Amino acid sequence: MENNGDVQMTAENDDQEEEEVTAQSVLLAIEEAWLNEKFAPEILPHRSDLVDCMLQQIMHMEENMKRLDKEDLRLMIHRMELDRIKYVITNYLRARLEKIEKYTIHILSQEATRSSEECYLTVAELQFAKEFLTNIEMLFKTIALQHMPGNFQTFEVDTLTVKPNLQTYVFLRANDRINGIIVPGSMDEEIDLEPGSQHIIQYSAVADLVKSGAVKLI
Amino acid sequence: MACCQSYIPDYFAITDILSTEERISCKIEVELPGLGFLDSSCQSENLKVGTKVEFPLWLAEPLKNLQNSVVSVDIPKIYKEGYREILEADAEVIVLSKWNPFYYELGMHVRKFSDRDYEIITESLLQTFKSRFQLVMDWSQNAMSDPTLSIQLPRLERDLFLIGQQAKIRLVEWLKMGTNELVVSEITTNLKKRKREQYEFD
Amino acid sequence: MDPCEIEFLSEKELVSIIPNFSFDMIHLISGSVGPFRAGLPVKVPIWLAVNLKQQQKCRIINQDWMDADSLNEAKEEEKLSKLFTKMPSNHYMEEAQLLLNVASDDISDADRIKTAIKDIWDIRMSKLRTSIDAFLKSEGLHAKLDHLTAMEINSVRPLLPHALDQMLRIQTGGRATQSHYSGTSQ
Amino acid sequence: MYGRKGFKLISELDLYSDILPFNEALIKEVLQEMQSLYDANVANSNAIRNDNNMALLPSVQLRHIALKRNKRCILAYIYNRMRKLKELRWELGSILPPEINTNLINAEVQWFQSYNKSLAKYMRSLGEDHGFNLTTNMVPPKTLYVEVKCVEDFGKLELDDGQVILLKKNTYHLLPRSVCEPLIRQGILEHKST
Repeated sequence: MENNGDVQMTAENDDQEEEEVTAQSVLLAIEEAWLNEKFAPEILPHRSDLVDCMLQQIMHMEENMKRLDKEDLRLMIHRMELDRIKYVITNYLRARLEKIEKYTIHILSQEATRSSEECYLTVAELQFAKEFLTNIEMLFKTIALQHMPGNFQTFEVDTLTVKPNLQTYVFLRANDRINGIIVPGSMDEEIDLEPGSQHIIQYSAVADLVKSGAVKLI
Repeated sequence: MACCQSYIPDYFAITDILSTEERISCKIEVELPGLGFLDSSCQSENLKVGTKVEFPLWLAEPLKNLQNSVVSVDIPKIYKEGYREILEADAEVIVLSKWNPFYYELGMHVRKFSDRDYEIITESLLQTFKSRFQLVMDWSQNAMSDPTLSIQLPRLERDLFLIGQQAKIRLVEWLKMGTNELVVSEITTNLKKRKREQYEFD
Repeated sequence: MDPCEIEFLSEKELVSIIPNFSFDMIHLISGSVGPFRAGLPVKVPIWLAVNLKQQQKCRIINQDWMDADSLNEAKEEEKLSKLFTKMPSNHYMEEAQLLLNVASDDISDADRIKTAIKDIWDIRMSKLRTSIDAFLKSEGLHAKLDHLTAMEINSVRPLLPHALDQMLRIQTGGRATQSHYSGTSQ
Repeated sequence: MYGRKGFKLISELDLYSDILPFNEALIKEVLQEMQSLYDANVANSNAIRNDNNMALLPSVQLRHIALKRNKRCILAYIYNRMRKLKELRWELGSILPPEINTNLINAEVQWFQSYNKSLAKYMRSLGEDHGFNLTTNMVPPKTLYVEVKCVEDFGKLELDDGQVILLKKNTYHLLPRSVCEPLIRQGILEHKST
């Protein structure tokens, strides 16, 4: 009971010792996922494992806080921290929704090629994406498409696809040492990244490294 | 907004639709029956071979790209040698938006009309952008810059200027005030402003 | 990113406070803080320090590096160096801003510290502008940004990456992207 | 020239950042242009097929390009209005102010409601179906409570702890930040910085 042991003094010491111990590392991982999502042009593999775990922590904590006296110093401090964590989660999930809304067709068609273990969207995000597409199609049809002549009535999925620009420049910091990244656009220039070093480069050169956690976007 | 991606044309892009409305001088290479009226000076029913017309880019480019080109196009003079030389000499002093408000966008399209000039126009656009960037950056870093400055810049530079200026204003505010204040949405502010204006009219 | 978001990130950094109350260790999700003993220094995240200070529950001890003389030395070094020198903290500007705003009564020499940090910031910002222009003119495809701090990097965003993106569009004709939607082809 | 009216639709979006009244008249004109282009092409295509009159083909191709252009302008007009409407959902909440509502046509109102529904469903699903609200905590938190001035009569407001307060014009309150955030965005409260 590492994270909420203080309020636990009156509560039973229940479940999942292991999970509790890593609450801090889960939070750090969410913060990194948040910044990566914010700066990456494409949608990244979802981290609902982290989000669900942290939302559970929050609920747990809020439950325990109810037992505290209104004047208890801990109440203020826990609330402040929860607000900070909620802000990160809100911002992270919203960045994902924005990409889903902008690149709906592209994301859905990519997602269709992935197996359930390697999918990038959560079940709820996938549902949201599908509904978003249906709603746009409905909007286009009702206002315009049904009034257009002949084959111009079709909702041409390919033409309407908006794709993220993977060549966009991003800032990053290396977590690990990485050798031999080929600089896009160069003849065959290679660079090495020292741990902790900071760079600006095209996203496409480091997309895999962002996903594997070898670098983080800043 | 959580994401702030740079401009790249897509089907719904306003900038792309606006810039492809720019006119291009074309010569008709294949007779177009029943379309004589597209040339206002033309009396006949058909648009005859050899007629000079000004077509919007969205029309001129695909017509030229048809298997047997229906039109031949003339690269606008602002991308030709004489004008390129002016830019080489002193790109910063030119009011580029007067040459064309979509100077770069249009340039990126018309260079495709000529294999011979593709590289030269690309190089000219790139050098022009590079030599003017300092100016765009300096203007945007001066949060108090004259708002009319942006009118002097073609769209691509103007967008950079505005986004740079916006970031700069935020930074200056932060440096001054430190902690942030919760603020009213810009949309709400506009709505209220409009309401007031309405009252004043009444 | 908005500067207040960078400030948010900086609030995770630790700072020493001297509480005027006593309390056992508090187990937060982000790690434990305390125990607090009245009159004894203890390290806490800046967000907590600022809030305790606002409630008059503590004094803030300024960061080791917040010393006017050594900052003025650093300033001279920054002036002489062509490259960016290493800063004592990746969030020096935000930390200074936060702590000096809320605890100027706790920090001796606050005005001199403020001035020195502002000078260093200004020198570095003007260096940054020059190097951006040089980087762009060189048509560089990659740059190392060692010793640039979080707020400094953020200050060139989105202008620098967007400008590079547009240069790339000009160079490649957006072939790699989606120019075929430009309404003119097909 | 073909496509001028479609272009006008898009310039309107470019000139004004607000949501203007839906330009039904202009949309109708663009649709009419599409219809006449289409009719001309059907007639020409028949002539090509029946009389093998290949000379008509270039004109058919030209009109086809113009048809696609018009379609693009109309869809881009609808799409970009939808984007602005979407922003409003995040800024002002699920109920639009009447000034905006009167500028929308029925299909847009329908879209807005569907979007609200999808979003609500998504938010309810978060945290293993316990739900998580994404429309509060949108700015980095600073303090738990903020001092606010009420600038518009709002009425009763219930706080998380069950306490009910009355928000009357020109009254001052110390309220939890998360409660104030949306009301400040909507211009009902004003943040008094200390």
